[in-house]
Amino acid sequence: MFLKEYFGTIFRSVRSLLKGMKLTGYYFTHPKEIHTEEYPDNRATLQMFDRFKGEVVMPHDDNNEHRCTGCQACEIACPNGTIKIITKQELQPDGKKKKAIDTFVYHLELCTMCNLCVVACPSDAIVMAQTFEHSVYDKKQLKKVLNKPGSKIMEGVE
Amino acid sequence: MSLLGEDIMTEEGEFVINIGPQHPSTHGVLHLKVWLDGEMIKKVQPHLGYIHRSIEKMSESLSYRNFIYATSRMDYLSAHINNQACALCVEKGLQVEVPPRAQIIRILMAELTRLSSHQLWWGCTGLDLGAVTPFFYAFREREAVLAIMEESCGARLTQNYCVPGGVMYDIHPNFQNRVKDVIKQIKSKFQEYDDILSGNVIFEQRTKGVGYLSPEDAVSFGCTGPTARGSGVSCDVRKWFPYDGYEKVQFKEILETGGDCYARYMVRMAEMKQSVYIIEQLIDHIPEGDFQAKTKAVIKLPKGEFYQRVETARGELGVYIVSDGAASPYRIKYRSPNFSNLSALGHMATGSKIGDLVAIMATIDLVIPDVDR
Amino acid sequence: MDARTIIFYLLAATVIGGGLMAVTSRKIFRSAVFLLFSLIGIAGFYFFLDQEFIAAVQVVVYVGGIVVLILFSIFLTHGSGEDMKKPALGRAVFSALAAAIGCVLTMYLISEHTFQGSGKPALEPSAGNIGAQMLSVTEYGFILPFEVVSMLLLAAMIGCIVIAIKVKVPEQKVMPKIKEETEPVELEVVEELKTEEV
Amino acid sequence: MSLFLEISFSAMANGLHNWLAGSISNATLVSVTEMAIAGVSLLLFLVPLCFFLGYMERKVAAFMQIRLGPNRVGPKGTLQIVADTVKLLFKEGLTPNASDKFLFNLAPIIVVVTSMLAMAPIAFAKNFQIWDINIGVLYVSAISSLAVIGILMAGWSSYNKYSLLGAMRSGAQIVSYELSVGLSLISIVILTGSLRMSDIVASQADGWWIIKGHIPVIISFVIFLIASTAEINRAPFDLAEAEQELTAGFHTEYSGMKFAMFLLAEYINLFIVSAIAATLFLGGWMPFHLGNWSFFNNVMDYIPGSLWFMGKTFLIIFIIMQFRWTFPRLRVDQLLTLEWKYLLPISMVNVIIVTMMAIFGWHL
Repeated sequence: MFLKEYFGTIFRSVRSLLKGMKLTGYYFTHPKEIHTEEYPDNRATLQMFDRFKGEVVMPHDDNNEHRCTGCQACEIACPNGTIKIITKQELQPDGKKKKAIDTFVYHLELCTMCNLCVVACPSDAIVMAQTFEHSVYDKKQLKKVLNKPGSKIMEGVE
Repeated sequence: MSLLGEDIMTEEGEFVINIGPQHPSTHGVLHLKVWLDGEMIKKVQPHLGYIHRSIEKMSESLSYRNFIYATSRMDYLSAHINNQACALCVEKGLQVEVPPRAQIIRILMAELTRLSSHQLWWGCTGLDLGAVTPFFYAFREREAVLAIMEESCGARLTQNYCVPGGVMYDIHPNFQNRVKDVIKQIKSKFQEYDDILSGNVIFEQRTKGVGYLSPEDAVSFGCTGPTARGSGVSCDVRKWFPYDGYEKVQFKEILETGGDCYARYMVRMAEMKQSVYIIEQLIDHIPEGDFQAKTKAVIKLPKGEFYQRVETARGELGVYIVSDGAASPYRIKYRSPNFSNLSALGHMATGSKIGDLVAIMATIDLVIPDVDR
Repeated sequence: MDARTIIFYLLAATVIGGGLMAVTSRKIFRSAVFLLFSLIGIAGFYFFLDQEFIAAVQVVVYVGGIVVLILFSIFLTHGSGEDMKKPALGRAVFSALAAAIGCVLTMYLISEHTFQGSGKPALEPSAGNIGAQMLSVTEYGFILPFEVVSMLLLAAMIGCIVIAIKVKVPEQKVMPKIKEETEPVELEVVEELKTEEV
Repeated sequence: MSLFLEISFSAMANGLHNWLAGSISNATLVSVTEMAIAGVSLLLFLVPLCFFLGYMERKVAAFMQIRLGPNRVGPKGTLQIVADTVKLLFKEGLTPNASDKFLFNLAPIIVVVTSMLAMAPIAFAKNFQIWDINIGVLYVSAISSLAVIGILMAGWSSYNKYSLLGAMRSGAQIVSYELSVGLSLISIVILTGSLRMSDIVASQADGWWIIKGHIPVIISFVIFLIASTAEINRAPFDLAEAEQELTAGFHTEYSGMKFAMFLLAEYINLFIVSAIAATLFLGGWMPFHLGNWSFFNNVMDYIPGSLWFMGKTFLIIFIIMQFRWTFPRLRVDQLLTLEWKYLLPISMVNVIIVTMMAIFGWHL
C-alpha cells in the first residue's frame, strides 16, 4: 500500500495547491475586490470618525471666546506633560481679579492621544480634533498655543 | 584576511549568526544569536532590551488614572486587553463594582482586539513562511475590525478606552450594526484562510512536527495562551479566573495536543472563531445603564498588594500593584506573556533548521515591546 | 589573419591563461574559478570545431558538474578564504619540470604522428545520430568509452560522498513522538495562586 | 495570411540577411555584422522585456493581494520600474571591505551573461532565431547550469554568513533540480527525435505536444514547471534569497547596479524558462489548430507566429508568478525531498512511458 499512500499524498498536495491558486486567481480576475485606500487622492472625501483622536484643540466661537477657565485639571491629568498652562490675573469689570489663561501651550510631539485631558476638563474647553496629518519639518512647529490671540473666556463659564 | 576563518566559525566548526535586531522576520527588535551546524540549529540565545522603555518604573510616578495609557504600548496588538487588566486591578483595590454595560462593552472590545490581533498574526505567519498574499487578506478584515475600534474608542491601536470603573465613554450609536456587518464579513472569509494557508501542503509540511513543546515544558517555561494551549495545557484565564463577566459567556477553551507549530496555529484559528462566537452572543444583549462607575477624582488605593490576570491574545498578562496608600502606585510589575513564551523559543528551536526557527517565532506570536516593556 | 585564426588564439589564450592562473593563484576558490574559465575555453574549442554536442556535454559535465562539486567541497573546507602558503622552491621547480616534460612529450607525439582520416563521410551530428553512435558496438561505435565515462562519474560521486561523510555525528535532539491523546495538563500552580490573591 | 507573415519578424530577419549578403561581398563580414545586429537587438529586446516583467510582476502581485500596485510614476505606474532603474543606477555600488573583490564583481556579470547566452536558441517565430543550433535543448540546459557558479561565487565572496548559507542552499537546489528539468525536456526530445528547437516546433505543426502526448507529456510539463521554478530560484523555491530567513541570501551585500544585474538575470531566466516550456510543450510559434475546422484554423493562422509565441510564454510566466504569490516557501530539506522522492522518480518513470509511446506510436 506504499504506492497508494505515495500517490494519495501527491494528489492531496496538488489539490491543496490548486485551491490556493484558485483563490489568488479569483482575486486577480476580480479587480472590484481591490481594497486599497488611495489616501492622498481621496483627501477631499476622506471622512474621519467623529471620535478620532487627532490632536487637542480649543474651540473658539465667533466672538473669539473659549471655555477654558485655566483650572489646570488637564495639565494634572496629562501623563506626559504635554500641556502647560500659563495663567494670569485678569481684572473683571466689577473690579475683582479673576484667574484666566494667558497661554495654553500644547506639545503635540509629546501627546499620546490618550484623551485623559479632555475627560478631565470640567468646562469642556478642549476637544479632540480629527486632523491626522501632523508631519512638519521643524519640531518647533509641533509646540502649539491653543488659545487664539486676544481671545477671552466665554460668559458664564466657571 | 580570512574569509572563512575562525572569526566566522567557532573551534567546533559552528557557525554563529545574529538574527536581528533588524531582520525581516523578528517582528521588532529581537536579537537572536544562533549557533548553527550547517542548517541545523544547535543553540539559540535571545538578547533583549533593545526597546526597553521602563514602563513599569514610569508608572510609579503617575496617578492611577494615568498609568494605564502606557500599557497600550506594551503588547500593542492587544492594547485594549492590557488597559483592561490595569483597570481591573485598580478596581479590585478600590472595590468598585463595574456597571454591567461597561463589562459587556469591555468584553466585546477585548474579543474584537483578540480577533484583530490573531488576524495580524495569521498574516504575519504566512509572511514569515514566505507566503506574502495572506498578509493582505488578513489586513482587509483587520481594517474592518480596527474601524470599529476607531469609531468607538477614537484610536485604532492604542485606544486607552478602559478607565478605572468602566470605559471612558459610551459606545458609538453605530457600534452594534457595524460589528454585525464585520462579523458577517469575517465569518465568510474563514474558508479563504483555510484555502490559502491552513490547507496548503507546503504550510503543513513547514509547521507539522516543528518546534515541539511538551506540556510539561510549556508549564515549566511559564508559557501561557495559545502557545501553551497548543501543547494541551489548559490555561485560559477567561475560564479559570473569569473577570468582567466572562463567566456568563459561553465559549470553548481551545486545546490542541500536538504541541507543534501546527497545533499552535490551529489553536489561534479556532480562537478567532470563538471570539466571533462570543461577540455574536453579546452584541444584541448590551444592557442599558451607566458605562462608568462613579470614582473619586483622585484615586488612592488602600495599602496593600493587588494582582489581576487577564487573557490577552498571547497569553496571561498579570498586573501586580503594590500600594502604599498614595495617589500613585508604589511598585508595578507586569507579568507579560511574551517574555515567558520567548523563553521557550530556544528549547523549541534546538535541533531544527533556520526555516523552522522562523516558523516557531511566528507561531509563538512574539510582540517584542511586551518582552522588553 | 582571418577571423578563425583570431578566434582560435583568443580561445587558446583563455584556456592556457585560465590554467596558469588556476595553478598559480594563492586562493583556492579563485583557482576553481579560473579552472572554470579554462574548461569553458575548451568547450569553446568544440563549438569552434562545429562539435556542438561535445561542447554542450563539456559544459554540462565539467562546468556544471565537476566545478560545482569542487566549489562545494571548498565551501566545506576550513579556512578556504586564506591565502595558501607558497610552495617550497624545490617543489615548484619539480612541478614546472614535470609540466614541461609532459608538454614536450605531447608535442613530440603530435608532431611524429601522421593523422589520417578514416575515409568515412563525416557524420551529421544530430541527436539521433549521436544517440545511435553512442550505443553502437560496431567498429566506430562508442559504447565502451561511454560506459567508461559513466564509471568515471560514479567514481567522482563516491569520492564526494566520502569527503562529505562526517566522522563525528553531531548530537541531534530527537523530536518526541506526539501522542495522539495527551491529557490536557492542568495548571496546578495556578490553583494555588488563586487562594493567595489579595 | 501572407500579409501578416510578411511584416512579421521572420520576414524581417530574412530580408535583412539577403540585403546584407547582397551589399557585402565578404562572408565573414556578413556574419559578423549579423552577430552584432543580433546582439544589439537582443539587448534592445531584453531591457524592455525586463522592465515589462518587473511591472507585470508587481501588478500581478498587487491584484492577487487586493492592492492596486504601482500607480504613481507614469500612467498606471508603468514608469515605476524605470524610476527604480534610475535609482539603482545612481546608487553607490558598495563592495564590502573584507570581500574577495575580484569574484564579488565578477559574479553578477557571470549571472547575467549566462542568462543572456541561453537566449540564443529560442525560436521567436518561424526562422527567427539567433542561433538554430542542432542541440538547442541541451545547449540551454548546459548554459543554465553555469548560472549556479555565479551564485556560489556571489555568496562566497561577499564575506557574509547569510550570503554563504544562501549560496550553499542555491547550489544544492540547482544541482538537484537540473535532473528533473533535464528528464522532462528529454521526454519531448524522445518524441521529436531532435534537439534542434526548430525541429521541435516543426514537429508540433499538427498539434502541440501537450495535446498530442496527452497524460505523460502533461506530467512532464508540470514537472518542468515546478523544477524550473526551482532552478531559477523563484518562490516557493527561493531559498537562496529567503527574505525571512537569510535577509536576502546570496545577494545580501550587493547594491546599485550589481544588484540590478541579479534582478535582470532573474527576469531573463524567467523568460527563458517560460519560452522553453512554450516551445517544447505548447508548440512555440505554431498557431492553435483544431482538427479539420479549416475556418477556425485559418483564423488562427492569421495571428502571427511571434504573437503566438509571446502569448504562450507570458501565460507560463503568469503561472510561475502566481506560484510565487500564492505559496509559502519550502524548507531546505523538504525542497530536496520533493526533488529526490517525488519529482525525480516520477519523471524517470515518465521518460520510460514516453519512450514506449514514441516507439509504439501511442501519441496522437
